[in-house]
Amino acid sequence: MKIGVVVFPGSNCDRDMYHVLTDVFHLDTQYFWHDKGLPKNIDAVILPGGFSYGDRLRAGVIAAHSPVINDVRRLAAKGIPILGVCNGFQILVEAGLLPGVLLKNTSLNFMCEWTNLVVENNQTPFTNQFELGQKIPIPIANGEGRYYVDEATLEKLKKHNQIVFRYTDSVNGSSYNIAGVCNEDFNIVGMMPHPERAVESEINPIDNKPSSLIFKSLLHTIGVEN
Amino acid sequence: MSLEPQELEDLTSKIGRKPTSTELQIVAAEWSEHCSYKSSKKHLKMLPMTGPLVISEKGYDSGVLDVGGGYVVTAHIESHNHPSAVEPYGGAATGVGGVIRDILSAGTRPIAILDGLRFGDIEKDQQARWLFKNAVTGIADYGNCLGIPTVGGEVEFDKCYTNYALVDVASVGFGKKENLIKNHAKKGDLVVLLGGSTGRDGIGGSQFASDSLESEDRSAVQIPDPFIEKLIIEAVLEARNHNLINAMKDLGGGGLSCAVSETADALSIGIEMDVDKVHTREPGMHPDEIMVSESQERMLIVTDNAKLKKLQEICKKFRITCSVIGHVTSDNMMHVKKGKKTFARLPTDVVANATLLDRPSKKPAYLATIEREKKLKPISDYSKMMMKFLASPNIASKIWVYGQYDHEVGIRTVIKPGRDAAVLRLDNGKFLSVKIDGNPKHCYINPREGAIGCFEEACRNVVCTGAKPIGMLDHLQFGNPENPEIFWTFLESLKGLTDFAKYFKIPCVGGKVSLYNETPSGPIKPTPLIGVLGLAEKKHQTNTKINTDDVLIVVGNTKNEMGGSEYFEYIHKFIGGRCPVVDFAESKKNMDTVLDVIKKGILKNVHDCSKGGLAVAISEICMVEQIGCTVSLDKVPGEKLDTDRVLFSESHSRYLLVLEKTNLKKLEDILKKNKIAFGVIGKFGGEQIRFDSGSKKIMDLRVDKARKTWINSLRELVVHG
Amino acid sequence: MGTYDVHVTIENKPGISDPEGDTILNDLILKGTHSTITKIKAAKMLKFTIKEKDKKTAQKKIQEICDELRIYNPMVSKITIDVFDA
Amino acid sequence: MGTYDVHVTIENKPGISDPEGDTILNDLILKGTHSTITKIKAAKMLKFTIKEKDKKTAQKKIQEICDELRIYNPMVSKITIDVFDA
Ligand SMILES: Nc1ncnc2c1ncn2[C@@H]1O[C@H](COP(=O)(O)OP(=O)(O)O)[C@@H](O)[C@H]1O
Ligand SMILES: [Mg+2]
Repeated sequence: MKIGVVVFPGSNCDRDMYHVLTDVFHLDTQYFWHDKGLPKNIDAVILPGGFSYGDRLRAGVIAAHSPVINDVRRLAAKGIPILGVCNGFQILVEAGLLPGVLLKNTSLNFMCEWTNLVVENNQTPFTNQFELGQKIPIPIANGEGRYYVDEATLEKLKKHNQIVFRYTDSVNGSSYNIAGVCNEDFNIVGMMPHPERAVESEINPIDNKPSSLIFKSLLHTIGVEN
Repeated sequence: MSLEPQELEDLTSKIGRKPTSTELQIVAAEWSEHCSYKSSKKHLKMLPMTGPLVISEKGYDSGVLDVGGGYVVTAHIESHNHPSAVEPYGGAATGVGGVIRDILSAGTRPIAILDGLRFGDIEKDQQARWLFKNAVTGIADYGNCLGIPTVGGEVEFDKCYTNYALVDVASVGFGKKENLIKNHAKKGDLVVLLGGSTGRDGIGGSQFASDSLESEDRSAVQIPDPFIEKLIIEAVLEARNHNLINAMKDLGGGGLSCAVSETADALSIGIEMDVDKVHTREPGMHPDEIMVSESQERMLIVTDNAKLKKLQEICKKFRITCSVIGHVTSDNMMHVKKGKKTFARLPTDVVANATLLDRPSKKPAYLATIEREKKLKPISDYSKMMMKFLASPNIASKIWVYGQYDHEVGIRTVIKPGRDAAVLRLDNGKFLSVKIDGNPKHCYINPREGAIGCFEEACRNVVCTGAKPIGMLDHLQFGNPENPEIFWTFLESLKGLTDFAKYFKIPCVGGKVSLYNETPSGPIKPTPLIGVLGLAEKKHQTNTKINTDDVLIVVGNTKNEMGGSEYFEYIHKFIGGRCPVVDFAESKKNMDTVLDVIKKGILKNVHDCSKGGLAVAISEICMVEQIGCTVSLDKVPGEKLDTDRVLFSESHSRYLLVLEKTNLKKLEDILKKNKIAFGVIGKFGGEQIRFDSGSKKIMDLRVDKARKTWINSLRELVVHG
Repeated sequence: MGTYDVHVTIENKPGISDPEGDTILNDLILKGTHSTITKIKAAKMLKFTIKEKDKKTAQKKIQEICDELRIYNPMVSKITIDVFDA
Repeated sequence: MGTYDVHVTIENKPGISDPEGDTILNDLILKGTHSTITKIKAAKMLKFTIKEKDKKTAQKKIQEICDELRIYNPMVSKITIDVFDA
C-alpha cells in the first residue's frame, strides 16, 4: 500500500502531510517531485498545499501544466483516490480535473482561521467514515480560496452529489459556501481547508477526531486496518 | 557611498596606498554603521552571551541553543526600517527574507517568524495607515509563501514614527545538532553564489540604513521574491543533508562585499573572486555595482571540487542558479577580479573590522522634568472610556494582522497568536515558547527601566505558557548616535538589559542595532525590542475554558507607575510621569512561582498584565473566553491608589491566574509560602465585565459588545479609514 | 520578422464580481471627495515581447498561447489582446 | 459633461525586477513550444469610469487620485493613463 505526496516547486504543506500520513496513520508514503512520473501501483495520490510557483499568474495554474499531472489524470481515470488540499485543490481545478474555480477571497486578504465544515457527501474515498451533516472544525489558510461556479454548474454539482464539504458560515464568499468538491466518479476530491493541520489533538484546540476521519476514510478505502 | 575623511585616511594608512574605486565601495559598504556596528560594538560586549545551552561557532549569523535530544534551536532578529518607510510592502517582505536566511546559514530550517511593527498615528494619519497596511501584506505574502508560520509579534502606533516605520522580524530555526554547518574552509575550496541574480536594485541599501531618511537614496528599493527564497531553503537544506556545505553565509546588507570579507575574516582565509562569474540580472554592471548590490535571495556557500557537481544538481532540481565565483586562498586577502584584471585586493581583517568609535554620551535634557505629572481631567464614565480604550489602535486586538499570516503551517503551533507567547512543539517532545516585546513610551521616559521592562514583559509572556526563558534576542533601535543625548539613551538601555540578563541568567543569543532612525520631525523614541525564547518539557494547560464561579487572582503589586502608560498617553494625551520599574527580586520570585504553579496543573488560564493595565488584561481574558467577571479593586495588592491608577497602571511582574474554586486553597498556600504579593480579586460568570470598588460600581461592560469592538476596530480603521 | 509588444488584459467577465475594484472605489475613492468616479474594475495585464513575421501572426500566436496555457480562466475571465510595434 | 473610461496601467519601473513575469515566461511559456516569446512583464490595470467635462480633465483627475490615494508607489512603479470615450 503506497501513498504518493506530489511536491511542486513552492509546495509547503508537503512535509506536514507526509508527517500525518506516516507518523499518525502509519501509511507507506513517498514524495514525488513534479517533473517525474507516478508509479502505476500507487494506492492514492495527495496534492498538498502551498504556493506552487509562488502563486504567480493564478494559484495552481502553472503547476497544473507539470508532467506529473498527466499521471494524476491517468490514475484518476482508473479510479485511484486523489486528494487536493488548498493549493492542491487549486491545481486540480486548474488542470480541469475538478469543476469550478478558486478566486481571491472577498476580503482580498490571505485568511488563516479556524472554520467549521459540514459533510455533504459521505461516499468519497475521503469521507466514507463520516455521517452526513457531520461537523468538522478545521483551519483554512489561503488567499485565493473563494470557490466559484455559475448557477448552472452549481445545479449540476448538486444533482451529481459533487459537493463534499460546505462551510457552516460564509467564510470567504464561496458559491453556496462550498469548501470542497469531487468529480462525478467521487474519486477526486479537492478541499480548501487543511485536514493535516487538524488531526493531532496537540495542535487542534477544538476536536481532532472529525478531521482524522478524512484519513481514516482513505485507510478504509484502500483496505488498511489501522 | 563614501567614507568619512578620517576613515579614508585610516584605510589608506592600513593598506599603505591609495584605495581603488572598487575598494572604496567595498570598504564603504562594510564600514557602514549597519554592517560594522562601529558605534555600538564596543558596548555590546557587556551583554552576557554564554550559558550552558548556548553553542557558539564562528561565523554564525544566528544564535544557537541546545534544546536537548540532539536538537538545536536557532534565532535571530533584524529590522528593515528605512526600506519599509519608503516601500512598506517590499521593505517588510525582504526584511522577512533576510532574517530567514540568517537562520538557514546555520544549517537549520526556519520554523517560525515573529514581527514587530511600529507606525505613526493611524487614526489621524493616512500615510501611517498606508504604511501599516502594506507592511502587513508584505510580511504575509512573504512568510505565507515560504510556508513558515508567523506565530507572534506586536503592533504599536506612536506619533514619534510619523512618516516612518519600524519593521522588525525575528525568526526561529530548528534542526539536528549534527547538521549544524561547521563553517570551515581550506585553500582551494570553491566559493559559490546561489539564488537570485544580482541586479542594480538595492544598491546603496545598507548605507541607506545608516543615513537618515531625508538624505536617502530613494532608488534603493528591493523587490521581494519569496518563491526563489523557498527554493533556496529547500536546496540548501538538501545540500546540507548531503554534507556539501563547508561554510555558508547569507547576503544581506552590503551584498557581496560584506559576505565575502566577513566569511574570509571569520574563517581566517582569503577569497579570490571574479565578478564576471556572478550571474547578473542586467548586462553591463560595473564591478563596483556587483560588489555592493543588495539584491535579495542570495547565499554564499563554500564547498569543494568533490562536492560541486552534486550541489549543482540540487540547484538544478530546484531551478535556482548557482555560480562558482571564486576560491579560497591562504593569504587572508579579499581579491576581486574581473577576468584577469584586479579591481580590489585588500586584507580581509581591514575590510571586516572598521575602526570602532567611542561616541560621547550625555543625559538628555528632557529627562530632568519628564517624571513630573500634570493635573489630569477626572474620568466621569469609566465604562464609556473603556469602550473607547478597547477600540484604540494600541489596545485593540491584532487579529486583523495575524489573521493574514499563516500561523499554522508546519503543524507545530500549539498556542496560536492572540494569547501571550506562541508555543511550538519540537521533535524532541519539548515545547518552545516565543514572544517579542517593545515599549517606546516607557523607554522614552526612562531608557534603562523601559528596556528592562520590555525584557521582563517578554519573559512574562513566555512564563504564562509554562516555559522557562532560556535565551534573549535584542534589537536596539535609536536615532542618530552622533547626537550624545541619543547615544546616552542607547547606552542606558543596553546597561539595563545587561543587568537583567545577568541577574536572570538569560544569555543574549543574538541581536541587532539599528541607528539613525530619524523622521522628518526628529529621532524616534528609543525602541529596544526584546525577543525571549522559553522551553517547556511538556505541554501545559494555560488556556482552558473558564466557567462560572472560577476565580481570578492577580499576582504582583500594582504601583503608582503611570508614566508612558496607554491611559496617560491615549486617554489624557499626556507624555510624562514615572514609568514602571522592575524590582528584580520580586520579578524573579513571581516568575518562578507562576512557573511552579503552572506545572502543578491547577490553573485554567494564565495571562500577563501589561499595556492598558489590569483593566485591559482582565477584559482580554473575558473577551477571549467570552465570559463575564466581577472584580473587586480593593483586593488588588499594592499601595493604596486612586481608582484610575489601579485600573491602568502598567506595573511589571504581574500575572493573572484563573482557576477552579476548589483549587484556590492549594494555590494560596503556595503563594503564601513563597511570600508572593497576590489578591483574589474576581469571580467569573454572567455577561458583564464589572469592576467594583467597595460597594461602588466603577465600570460595567457587556462582554459581547466589548469583544466586538475590541476584535473589529483595527480592521475597521485600516479598511474603512 | 518583427518584434512586437503584445498587451494581454485579463479581466472578469461581466457578471462576475470584482471585489478588488469595488473595494478601491468604496473604501478609497468615495471616502474622499472624488465623486465623479462611478465605477472601477481591476484587471491584470501581461506584456509579451514576441518575434513573429507580422502583427497578425503575433496576435494569433498570443491568443493561442493564452487559450492553450490557460493564461486566463475562461470560466470567469476574458482577455483583450493589443499588438504594438516594439 | 462626458463619461470616460480611463485605463491606468501600473507596472514596475524599468530596471526593477518582475518575478511574476519571469516565472510565467520561464516556467509556463518556455516549458512549452513557444520559443518566439522573449519577455513577459506583469502589470496591473484599473479601469475607471469617470464623469468629467472633457478628456483632459478626466486624465488630470485620475492622475491626482492615483497620486493622492497612493494607488501606486512611485518609488517602485510607474503608471500610464489612457482615456477613452465611454
Ligand atoms: N504583528 C503581529 N504579528 C503576529 N502576531 C501578533 C502581531 N501583533 C500582535 N500579535 C499577537 O497578538 C497577541 C497580543 O499581542 P500583544 O498585545 O503584543 O501581547 P502582549 O501585550 O501580551 O505583549 C499576541 O499573541 C501576539 O503574538
Ligand atoms: Mg501578554
